[in-house]
Amino acid sequence: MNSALLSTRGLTCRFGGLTAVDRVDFDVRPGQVHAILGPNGAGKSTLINLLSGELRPSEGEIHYRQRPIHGLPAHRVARLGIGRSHQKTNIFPRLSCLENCRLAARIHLGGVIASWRSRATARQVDERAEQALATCQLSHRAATPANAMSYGEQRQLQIAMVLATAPTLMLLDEPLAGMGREETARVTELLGALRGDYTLVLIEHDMDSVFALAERITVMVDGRVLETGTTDTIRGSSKVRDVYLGRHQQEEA
Amino acid sequence: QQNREDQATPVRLGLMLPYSGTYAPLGESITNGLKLAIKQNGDQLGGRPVEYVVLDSEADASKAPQNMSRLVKGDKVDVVIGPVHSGVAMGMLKVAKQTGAIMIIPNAGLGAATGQLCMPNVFRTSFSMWQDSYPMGKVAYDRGYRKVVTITWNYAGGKEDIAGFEESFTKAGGEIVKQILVPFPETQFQPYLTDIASIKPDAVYTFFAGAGAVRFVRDYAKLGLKDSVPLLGSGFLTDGNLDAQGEAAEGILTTLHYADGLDSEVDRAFREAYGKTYERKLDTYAVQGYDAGMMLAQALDQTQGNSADRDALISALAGVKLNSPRGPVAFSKAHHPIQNIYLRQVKEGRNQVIDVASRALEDPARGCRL
Amino acid sequence: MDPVFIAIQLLNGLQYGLLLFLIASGLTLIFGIMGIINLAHGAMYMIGAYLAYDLTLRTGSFWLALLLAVPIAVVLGLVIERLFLGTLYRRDHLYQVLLTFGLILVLNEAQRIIWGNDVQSVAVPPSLSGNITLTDNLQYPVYRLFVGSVCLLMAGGIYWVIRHTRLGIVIRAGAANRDMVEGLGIDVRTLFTLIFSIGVGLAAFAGMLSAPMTSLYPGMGDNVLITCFVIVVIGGIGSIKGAFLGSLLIGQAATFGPVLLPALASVIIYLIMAAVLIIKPRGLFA
Amino acid sequence: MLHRYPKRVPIMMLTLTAILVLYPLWGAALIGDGSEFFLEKLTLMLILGLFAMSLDLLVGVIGLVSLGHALFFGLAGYTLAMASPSYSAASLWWMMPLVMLVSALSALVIGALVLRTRGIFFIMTTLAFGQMLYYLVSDASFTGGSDGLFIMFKPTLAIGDLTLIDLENPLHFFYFVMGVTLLAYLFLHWLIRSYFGQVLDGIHDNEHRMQALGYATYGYKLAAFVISGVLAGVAGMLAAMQYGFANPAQLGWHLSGEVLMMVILGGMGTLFGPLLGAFAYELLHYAFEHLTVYWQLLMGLTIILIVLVLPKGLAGLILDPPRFRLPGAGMKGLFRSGPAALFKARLGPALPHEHDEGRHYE
Amino acid sequence: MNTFNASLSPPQTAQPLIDARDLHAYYGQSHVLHGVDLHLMPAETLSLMGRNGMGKTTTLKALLGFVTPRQGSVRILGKPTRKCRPWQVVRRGIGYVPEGRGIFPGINVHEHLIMAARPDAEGRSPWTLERVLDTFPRLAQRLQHDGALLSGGEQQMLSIGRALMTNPRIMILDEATEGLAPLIRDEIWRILGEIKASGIASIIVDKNIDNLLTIADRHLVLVKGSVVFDGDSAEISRDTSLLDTHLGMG
Ligand SMILES: Nc1ncnc2c1ncn2[C@@H]1O[C@H](COP(=O)(O)OP(=O)(O)OP(=O)(O)O)[C@@H](O)[C@H]1O
Ligand SMILES: Nc1ncnc2c1ncn2[C@@H]1O[C@H](COP(=O)(O)OP(=O)(O)OP(=O)(O)O)[C@@H](O)[C@H]1O
Ligand SMILES: [Mg+2]
Ligand SMILES: [Mg+2]
Repeated sequence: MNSALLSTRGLTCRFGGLTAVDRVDFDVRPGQVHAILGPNGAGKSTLINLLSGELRPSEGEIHYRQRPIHGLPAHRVARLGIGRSHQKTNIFPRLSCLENCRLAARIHLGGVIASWRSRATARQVDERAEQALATCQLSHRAATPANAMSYGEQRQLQIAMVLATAPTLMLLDEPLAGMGREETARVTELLGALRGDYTLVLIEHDMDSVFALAERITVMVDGRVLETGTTDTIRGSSKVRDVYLGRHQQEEA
Repeated sequence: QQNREDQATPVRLGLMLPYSGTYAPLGESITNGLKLAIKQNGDQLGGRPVEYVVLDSEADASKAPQNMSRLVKGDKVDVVIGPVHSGVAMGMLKVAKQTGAIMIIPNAGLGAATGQLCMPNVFRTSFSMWQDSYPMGKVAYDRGYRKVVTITWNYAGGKEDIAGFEESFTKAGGEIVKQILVPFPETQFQPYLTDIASIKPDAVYTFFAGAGAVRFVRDYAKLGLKDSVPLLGSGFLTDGNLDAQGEAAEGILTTLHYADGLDSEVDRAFREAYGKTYERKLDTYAVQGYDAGMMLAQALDQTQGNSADRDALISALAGVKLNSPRGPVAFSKAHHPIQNIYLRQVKEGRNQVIDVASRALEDPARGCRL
Repeated sequence: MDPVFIAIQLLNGLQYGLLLFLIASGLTLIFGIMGIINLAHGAMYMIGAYLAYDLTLRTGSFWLALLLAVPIAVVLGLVIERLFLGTLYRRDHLYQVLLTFGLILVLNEAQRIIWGNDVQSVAVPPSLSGNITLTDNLQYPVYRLFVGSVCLLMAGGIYWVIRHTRLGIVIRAGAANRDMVEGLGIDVRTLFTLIFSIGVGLAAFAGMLSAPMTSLYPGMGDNVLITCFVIVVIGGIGSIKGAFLGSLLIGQAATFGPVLLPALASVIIYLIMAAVLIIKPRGLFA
Repeated sequence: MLHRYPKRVPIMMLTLTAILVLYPLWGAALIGDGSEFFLEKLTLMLILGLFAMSLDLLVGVIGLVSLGHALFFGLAGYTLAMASPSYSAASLWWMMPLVMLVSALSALVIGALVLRTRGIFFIMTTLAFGQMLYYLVSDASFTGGSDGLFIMFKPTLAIGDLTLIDLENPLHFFYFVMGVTLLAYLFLHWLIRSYFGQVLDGIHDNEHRMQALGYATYGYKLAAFVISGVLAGVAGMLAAMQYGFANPAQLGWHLSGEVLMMVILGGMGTLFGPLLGAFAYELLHYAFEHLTVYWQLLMGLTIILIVLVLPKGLAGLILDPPRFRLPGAGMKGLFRSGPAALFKARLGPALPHEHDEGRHYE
Repeated sequence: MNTFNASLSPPQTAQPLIDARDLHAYYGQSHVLHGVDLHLMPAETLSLMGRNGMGKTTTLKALLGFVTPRQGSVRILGKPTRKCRPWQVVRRGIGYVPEGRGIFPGINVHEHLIMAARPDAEGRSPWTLERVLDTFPRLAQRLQHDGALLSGGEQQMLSIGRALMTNPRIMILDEATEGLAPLIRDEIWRILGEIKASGIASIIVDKNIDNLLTIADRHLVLVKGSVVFDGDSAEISRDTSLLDTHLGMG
């Protein structure tokens, strides 16, 4: 528990009468890829929203590097080095791809003031943004306004933005959704390469990628944690098979 | 530049009046009256033809200085006639002060125009709030009213009017039991009237004009107050509004510098001529415009059409004596009309004169150092 | 103040609130539900009042005038939507604002050209011109009670249509995402034209009904407009219930405020709105 | 990207500046008798242009539509009127900072409250604050009530006894206003292209995402609100100086609405657009008023026409000059489906997939 | 099939439901579709494949009339769509599931479903509210929930359910199973199979190529707005290099 980069205790989130996240205890170890699985509406995205400060927990605690962060507003959480992507495309539609990434990079290199103060920092921001685009093979789109791109390309841009922030902890909510087969493979590989240097919390319904990437998996159902364990234990769990994976996936695996 | 202008070049009159919005009917009446006067003068002033430069003041005070400036500096008018609205007058006075342009106010009743802000080049052919309401205080007291509620819009004009009434009413020994100020231009009077009904005063004195006045008088009657609490008011309550007020206005007492049934020769002639020329019903505003025209006619006759020599024109204007439809009018040192204030009662849809409330009343022109 | 007068003031507030709702209901429809900011709403209200005035004079009957005027207003709404607004849905909402601002100018001027500058009034129809005596010196006009009940009926009707019919769902959906509604095979464009016209019809209808209670003058709609927006916003946008309760709230505030807190009379509704929005940034019933 | 314009924009701006600077050369010749007044009018247009630009920072750049911006404009006028000594001229050296300080403080306080809301709610809260101040000023007696206040002496701009610019002289005042407006333009131009401006663009597009990235958007918005308020204040001070008059109407919603119209008409978010918008609006107003007392009709029709034909306001006319490549069916379409076809024909089909409806008013 | 045949045989059997030829579409200046030909036969399932940004969505939008092709023609049920607005096209019997799901905020699940409800051309309604809710029990639990606040997967179910409520003759699904958990995903493929069996034709875009290969009769591969392949599953499986280069399947 002490080794955890991020941990939650009794985390609960209610919307009116609906308990979307119900007393969740959850630990993320540094440098690992931790996947969260669960049927639709299980509360995965809500959990991530709680971790990133976009929602306030109804109850429970979140600790990041042993310090409580529950109740902090989203921008403060982000400044602590917790970056995220959203399940629904969430970009700056009128801005070009490069500017999308620059905004992401700048805030993590000291914000506007730092760029104003030092030319070197400003240059670093540009470099980081360009690099992020290049990594996601969007360089040729640098000047295209985000809303003039196809859906899949926008999804890729989202990933590029997270990369540009280079956070210690990345919370990725279905990063592969909407991407084509090839793009999926590429981004999976990319995320794999980040393992070790970064800590990833990953929600994804693409099982091939999850099993390829994740070291630990937490399965949620109806807001509760059903099971947490290594990839292999989860794969073998019959409970998980019943509520989530289904027979077909199991056989393939 | 003092050289006499060619007799053929027209005298340029700038009309800065509201031609849109709530105050538009006033602007129209004043314009009608003015044009009638000049028409009767043979379409000339001091031997020169007349050219009108018409500008919609929009009753917008924030645009007043620039509009005035446009007339004076852009269109180079000889005299500006306007405005209707007191706030606009303030803006115009500022420019009048800077440029020395001659300005005749055919309506706006703010005291300051011929009070602390008075200046040689500014005249008024209408009234001041004080002048029209002051005589009513005594009338009310004489009629036996002791406790009176006043109600008006919360703006300078309304407050000045009420102050005039209060001054003479309390001096006579009456008491203002409540002063109600309605946010301008709110016309939802029901709550206030209910309040008045609960106070049960001897009478209500009010200043409202235009659409607000119509609504007030109608609501006053509809809620049944008319039969139990007499309504007194400044003449603008009913002037020009009687058609719209209908039955509800019958019996209301008001004071104003003009009335129906004055029945002087001048008045009869004026009414006839006006009725022939315009479809609009005649009202006090038209008289004010008419007198502005008459005033110009007299003064320019005296200067033989010279409008370039401002000082001469100003002293000519100051010396004007009008035999106006409203009775004799002369101008005080502050360039404000000295005139009769009539007590009127609404009878059969007319503001019938029943008495002269105050004869040849002069505005005290407080603060004026002319 | 004694209890009788408090009760009367409550009634005044209620009746004013209901009238406000009637005026605001068209705005809620057009603005709250269709998402179009129609600054010309007040001008439509004015046109309605003048139509009632004109047609009452011509036909001699207020009721006949109402019957004729409503369709005229609806057709006017139809023409405006088709010619102008219909082309703006995809653009920034502010262009609707600018366009309807232009419309205000045009409609105001049209009113002056057609009906002139004078203050006018409409007589209360004889069948409803009676009074109810409340105290020794105060009466209540029957017509106002009538208008109050019409407003209540309208409120109920509109609420039902928006909340409980498919039409209502489709309008709300169309405001959120027109293309998707088309993608379901629904003719949003015609629907929007229709609803807009009904909204205009409602504004004009409110003008007609209130004509016998107020005075008619150029630009009379401009003052009403802001109060209506205040109501719609206080209640929470898109909520008929909110607009209704907002109207009642403002009705009471405008009645008691000036009597109890005369110093704040002019700002009371703004004060309430600012307070509501600062505490609940999306309105009371969002 | 968003605020990078083709060369013709700066060229046009420079040309216009040059034309204005050279007014003494052509004014009298072209306008004739009224040239003195026209100079005043131009001065006023510049002031309104400055005012419109300040609003554009909110409306066009961040997407915060304010219907209470005249509050700062009028407040500055009152500050000037009430802080000016009665019998001598104030010095601009302290008057200007004072006005800016008052504007900044009021913008800070009001901004802190109104920025809690968004979209239409923001429009209405700004309106509410504007109206509250309006009534406060027009009900109170120390402000001169609804009649307003006079400013007896224009402030002076002098070092010791040496008058730098004689503000009483209309031409000097004109140059002074022009200088201020130009400085404000350059400042805003720099600002919106700076890193700070990029953050504002981001907030306009997707504030939620900005927060998730770590930006404290409220602070940025507040900063922009204050800057905008201060510039509006400067404009208001200049306007009050010009005629020496402060009136409640200068902070009412009518003026707020009018300046908003100038911004939209000119083209939101382009700075030079609103500047042009102010000029166009005032010129149209001036011209129509000259023509007829039914000027509102012409004005209204012109506005409607501009909205229908110029999808991005006047700025769009310069950024994306019309090519009038009417496709074959274009003319027929024009008659079939009304004015819509007019610009559809020019721009090609509207972009699909732009479900940004409701974004401003969610 | 050739046109000669089509004109001779009775419309129901041999006339394509959708017949698009030589579509050229633009966004402003940028040329996105370069002459796409596409036809869909009755009861046929067609998959549209290609990497991101190749023009799949644009093709679908061109069929529906959301994008007006500058060149080329679209016929649906034999009638041209040239002057039609999207709703008129859709009314011919198309159920549309757009990418990004197109859920309306402020409208609850129940309202989403009933607002779309419509019988088919023959006046039958095989898809009722009950049947949709049976198919997606999750939606039944969330009936009064605001659509915008649903989880991503729930929204996808709602989008599909809503399209089914129109009792379509043709289903067009863009990113059919995006965001769905594996169990539900399998369920969707099963339903699509069922739909196919009941004679409803469909065009499907999805990233799960294996499933597409199983379910679809024919496949279209788009590259930069042009069709580079049009054939059945057997053909596409034979041509592994095609999959490799254009779809990134190793
Ligand atoms: N803001 C909200 N208000 C009300 N209910 C919400 C809100 N956000 C989510 N919910 C509900 O909470 C439940 C959990 O949603 P969540 O988005 O966390 O699911 P999820 O596990 O991410 O599912 P998916 O895999 O489909 O994305 C869902 O039933 C959803 O309808
Ligand atoms: N609104 C738009 N404006 C301008 N260009 C656009 C727009 N939408 C899409 N494009 C461009 O058109 C091309 C085709 O886009 P389309 O959405 O059809 O791709 P797609 O095959 O559906 O991709 P994806 O798998 O990512 O959804 C892309 O290159 C994209 O950049
Ligand atoms: Mg989710
Ligand atoms: Mg796509």
